[in-house]
Amino acid sequence: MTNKIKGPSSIKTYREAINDALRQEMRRDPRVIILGEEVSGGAGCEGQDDAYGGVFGVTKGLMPEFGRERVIDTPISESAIIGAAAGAANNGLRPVAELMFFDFIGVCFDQIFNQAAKFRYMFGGKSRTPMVIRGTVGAGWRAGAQHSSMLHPVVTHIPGLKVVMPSNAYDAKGLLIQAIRDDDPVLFLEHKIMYDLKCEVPDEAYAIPFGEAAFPREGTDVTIVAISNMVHRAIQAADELAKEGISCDVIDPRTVSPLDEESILESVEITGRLVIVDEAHERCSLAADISSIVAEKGFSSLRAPIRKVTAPHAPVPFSPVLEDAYVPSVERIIRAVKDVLGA
Amino acid sequence: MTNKIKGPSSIKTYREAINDALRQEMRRDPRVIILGEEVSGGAGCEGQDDAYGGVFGVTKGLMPEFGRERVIDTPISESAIIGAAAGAANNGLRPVAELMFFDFIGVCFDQIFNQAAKFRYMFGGKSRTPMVIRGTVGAGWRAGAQHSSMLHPVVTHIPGLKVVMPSNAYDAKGLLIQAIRDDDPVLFLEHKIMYDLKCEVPDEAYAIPFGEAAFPREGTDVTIVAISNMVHRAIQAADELAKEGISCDVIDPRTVSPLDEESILESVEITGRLVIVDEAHERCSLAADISSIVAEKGFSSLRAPIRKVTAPHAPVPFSPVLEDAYVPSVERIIRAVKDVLGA
Amino acid sequence: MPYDSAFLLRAYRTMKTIRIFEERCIKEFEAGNVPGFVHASNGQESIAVASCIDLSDTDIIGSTHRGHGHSIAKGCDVIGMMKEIMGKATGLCKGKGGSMHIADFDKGMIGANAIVGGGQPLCNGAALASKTLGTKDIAMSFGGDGSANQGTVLESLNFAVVLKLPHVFMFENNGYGEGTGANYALGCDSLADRNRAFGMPSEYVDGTDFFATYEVCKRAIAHARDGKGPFAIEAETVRFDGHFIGDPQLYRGKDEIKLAKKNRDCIKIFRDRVIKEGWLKAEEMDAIDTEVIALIETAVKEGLAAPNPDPETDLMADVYCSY
Amino acid sequence: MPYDSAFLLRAYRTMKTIRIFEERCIKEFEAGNVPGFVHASNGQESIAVASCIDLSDTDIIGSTHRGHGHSIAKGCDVIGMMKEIMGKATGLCKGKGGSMHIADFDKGMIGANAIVGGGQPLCNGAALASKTLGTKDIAMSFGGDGSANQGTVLESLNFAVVLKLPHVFMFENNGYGEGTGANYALGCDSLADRNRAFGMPSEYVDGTDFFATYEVCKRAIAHARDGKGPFAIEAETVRFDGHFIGDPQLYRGKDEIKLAKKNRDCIKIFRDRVIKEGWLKAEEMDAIDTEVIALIETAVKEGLAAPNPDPETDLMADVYCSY
Ligand SMILES: Cc1ncc(C[n+]2csc(CCOP(=O)(O)OP(=O)(O)O)c2C)c(N)n1
Ligand SMILES: Cc1ncc(C[n+]2csc(CCOP(=O)(O)OP(=O)(O)O)c2C)c(N)n1
Ligand SMILES: [Mg+2]
Ligand SMILES: [Mg+2]
Repeated sequence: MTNKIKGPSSIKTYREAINDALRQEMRRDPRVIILGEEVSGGAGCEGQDDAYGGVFGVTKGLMPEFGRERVIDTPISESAIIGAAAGAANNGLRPVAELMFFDFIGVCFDQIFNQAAKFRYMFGGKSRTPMVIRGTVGAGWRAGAQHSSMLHPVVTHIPGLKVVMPSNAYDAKGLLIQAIRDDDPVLFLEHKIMYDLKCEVPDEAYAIPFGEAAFPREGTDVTIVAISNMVHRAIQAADELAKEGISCDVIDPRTVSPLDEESILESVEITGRLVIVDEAHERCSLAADISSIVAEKGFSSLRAPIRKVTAPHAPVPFSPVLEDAYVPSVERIIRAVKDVLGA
Repeated sequence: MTNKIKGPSSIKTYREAINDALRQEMRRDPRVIILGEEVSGGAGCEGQDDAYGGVFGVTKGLMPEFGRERVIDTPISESAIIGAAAGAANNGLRPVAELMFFDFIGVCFDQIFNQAAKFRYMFGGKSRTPMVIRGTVGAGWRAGAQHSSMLHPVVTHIPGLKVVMPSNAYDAKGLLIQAIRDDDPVLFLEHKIMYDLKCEVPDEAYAIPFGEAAFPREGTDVTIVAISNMVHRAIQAADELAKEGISCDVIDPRTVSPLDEESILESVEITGRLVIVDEAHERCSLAADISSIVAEKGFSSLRAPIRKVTAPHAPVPFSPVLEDAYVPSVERIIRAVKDVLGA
Repeated sequence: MPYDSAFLLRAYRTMKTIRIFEERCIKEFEAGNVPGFVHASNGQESIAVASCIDLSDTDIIGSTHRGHGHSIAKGCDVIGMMKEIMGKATGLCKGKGGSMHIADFDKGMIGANAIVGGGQPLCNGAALASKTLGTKDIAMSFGGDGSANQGTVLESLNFAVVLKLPHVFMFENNGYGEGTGANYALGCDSLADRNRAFGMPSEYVDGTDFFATYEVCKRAIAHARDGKGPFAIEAETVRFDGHFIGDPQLYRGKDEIKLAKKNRDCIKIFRDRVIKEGWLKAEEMDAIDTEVIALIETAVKEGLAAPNPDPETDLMADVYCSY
Repeated sequence: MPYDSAFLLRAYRTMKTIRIFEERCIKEFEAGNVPGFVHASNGQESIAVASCIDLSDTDIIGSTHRGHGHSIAKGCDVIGMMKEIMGKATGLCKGKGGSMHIADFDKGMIGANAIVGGGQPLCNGAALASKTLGTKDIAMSFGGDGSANQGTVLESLNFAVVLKLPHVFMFENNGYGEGTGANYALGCDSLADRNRAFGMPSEYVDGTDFFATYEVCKRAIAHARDGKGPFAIEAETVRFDGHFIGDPQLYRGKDEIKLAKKNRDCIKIFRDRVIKEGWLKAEEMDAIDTEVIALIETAVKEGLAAPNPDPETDLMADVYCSY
């Protein structure tokens, strides 16, 4: 995954890249604020301020620089948090709200899908809601059924929302900057298993446009579309398969709404074969969505069934052995690729 | 759509059939209760009791028969309503909760997807949550963006939930009785445009098993899968097309989770062509889901691209001319069928 | 004279505009010219006007499903509103919103809301923007007695206190949430007391008394504008019509509406008071009545004549700012 | 002697079991034997025990992410719990739930809950079942100071009053929601007062005092069981450890924990009191300590030895009752 980097850069973790994006945008634009639970930490306590900087440490150091006025710790009231972000976005701010775990959309979904997402349309194009909701997704932390979901299919279904799922630090920084500058509500979903993942990241601010896929591996036999953390498993699978002479075209859409349909269709035109890897449950999933787009618009290129490699139709189990079996594995991807090749 | 009816029956509306199912199950089983806003109406008022019987009149007459203890009007507190239903279901009742408009899942989604849906799995199979959530879905009432959504893809995505979408009075009664008797949480979605639709309905109680499609039209050229109110448009399209000599196999899955995959795959095996009609938005939709199942498991039968006829990726507009253009029309279905036939 | 006559005439004109607008909506709905669900606010005009009359265009209000009155009181164009309610392309929201989704950002009206309890969290946001940007604007949210039981509203009260937001929570207690009595649905004895327990000043007022309501609002707005945080008001009022137009209202007591219209009509009470006090003359108000009726007549005429949106161009427009 | 010694010994044993269980969880977590997030409740044992000691197996409790103490107090098998927390196939929930999702329906424990504010609506439901079926069982929900600001909890308070549900809302105020002070996040001066404003009896109690807490719970449970509706309790307490195991707790004051352990240790306070009053002898309690330590040792040993679930058969089991 090589990004053409000009100018000074450094090796950064996914966590640091997100922090970097927030800091640079907050410096550039006084309208950018952050709010959520523990985004700083220590409010009303005797000990240290900025005690957490987000429970994953992503927003660490921002409160000391920008103050409690712009890095706002809140009560445990997610509807109020998202509502405050949306209302503030309608009125001149560019808030970045944090849902510590994206699983918590259950207690604030109305403010996301019925309010923020619909304002512009309902109000005849007269409003702008430039807000970002950052949330952590995904399994692997042994956090159990209520803290490990993906849920991107749920929000991707909703018109008016944009959904961004970076798979590496470089994309995370560029896409978050774009998300903050974007005038629509953006869900920025961080897979918690990737926070310590590193890559080279430019020091300066840069925005990656939405709807443009990345191509971590190029190939001609099978197209593999994978998102978020699954990109790494897809790459691993592709590298394994390369040893057996199977050439995979790995596509990372990076944003799932909007989706870079074109790149996927172009790839399938060449390969004729498609495997989609998605950590979400299978029903009405992004995997299903991409499959259906290709089955509709790329049908004539298809030379084999489209395979979905997804999490099963079950909640995320706690027990490590079960959770490991739950998340799509490199082996399952390899098997799916071989299946569509009839190998 | 002829159902083999033995024994006494009568012509009933969709509304009456649902009322009938509720009444018969409440008579049969004292554990069945109803709760929600205005399910009776008139609580704390000087005027008539049972003033509404649900804002669509579906539960009318149940409070007078079963009393306020079993037909419970609530404050406007959907999380409390759904939570109360789930907690009661865990503890010996079989509640039927009403979400006046299913759009209101936004303020109670956690209790549905993180709580009720997951209990059994999280708790190692030790709990049962026999509850039904009835909610009205769909456009056509000029009710605007926040009262006209479908949202079945959102809940179909979630493991642990069952999702039922009857398209006619006969199915509504039989499926609701099954839903009440079922030990899992069931979402029973009533398309508000169908409440006055009539058909012959047996007087006695009967349960229609989940996961078994109905076949309102049989044919050999193209499979049309349609759900809820779209079934009627699909039938109309099929009847129009029949005049031109095009024979459509119309499948109404009736329940979308579980889904009768087999019937769909069998039909496509014969027709080789598939059109899916779904009033939900297109991204991560049920239409996409069904398409992906066929593109994976029925690929070898496919002789043409799979077409989805869905609502667009836009909120439901208020203006009647726009709303009418928003909902998939008979014309669009006909065009899609001809497209897949290359006609 | 504690109020100058320009103020009183403006208050009267605005209340009357709401009344005639709502009455006409009902008529046009019944005539089939207004699609969908419409929730009329006649009977409650005094609260909308008392709340908004001192607000500027940059102060923000967030409204409810029963939002025509708030919109008019905040200065929205009634012709644009009528067109919107009729679903026309030249309506305030291009016909895409309708009665339950009217907004006018130029007037600081950030939206009616068809979700009970949808608006209060958003008004916290508007207030947060004002606080962060230091504009001194305040936000005022409207909600009913029924909405007060929605978790989103309750947590917004606490949230506003914690962040010390310039937000006035106005609760219009008209005794009903649809066909359920406020007596039943509110478990507490007093909504004003319950709101106060969240840690903000909170007052009860007879919302049919324009002047009493105005005075409370003035205090509340000053409190918020001075950076002292949120303020809650419970204003008791009467809903003259059904929950929605067409509601048979079986749940209401015999003669309840008749008596309310006789004794608790906020516009009548206002008129009687200003005449009795000698603040305004009946003729001045009668003249306004004539003008208002003409204005609404024009609104309906223009509404009926206005073009429908065009599905080709409008159905997919404005889902996003950028694609 | 106002309490018989069997009762006192039971209370002591249960509190001590929780304490040792939690301390051991911390150790096993640090040793890598417990996966995931674990929230220990040591310091808060008195509340769990005072709340549950009079409840029967058919009374219901609903718990939180910090639920070990409640589970033990309600009678869940500690060996099954330890296995569950270790993710083992023979755990109370077959290893699928883990620390944040323990439930034991046979003991009337309907679930820890990893969603703050998830449990209170559910306990309303349990209470509704009791009321409808006429069983006289009550429900008791646990929640923290932080959870009190979640809309789902707030609306559940009103809902319980309106439906007159036999539900005791226990709020354990340990001063923190993660690393945020309750002083900050609760906008009100008194949570007990705020809860009372919803229309139910509500009391504040020093939760480190087992006896005071027990007496309030007794009144609250009797109130609920007698069909008089819900009751709220705010019990002030101390969280001895981090929000989760591994939390560096930078937000806590210097010496805060040391002082709390010295002066506000509910078990120490209990011991001192019962010895001072002459109700129990130190040796009796020491003997219990030994037994409890042995029990937890066994739990850990059995936990470590217990088999993992089998992905082949277990991953897809129990998503539904029927397919
Ligand atoms: C979340 C949600 N629940 C229920 C409804 C249906 N509904 C619309 S208005 C209303 C009653 C609101 O009562 P109140 O807040 O007192 O306002 P009023 O109608 O009296 O102005 C209800 C239940 C809704 N729109 N949104
Ligand atoms: C809806 C939701 N929001 C946030 C969280 C993250 N979270 C878990 S525990 C907790 C703090 C809870 O504080 P409190 O209710 O006081 O309980 P305590 O941890 O002190 O026992 C938070 C914010 C969550 N699990 N669920
Ligand atoms: Mg009301
Ligand atoms: Mg706490």
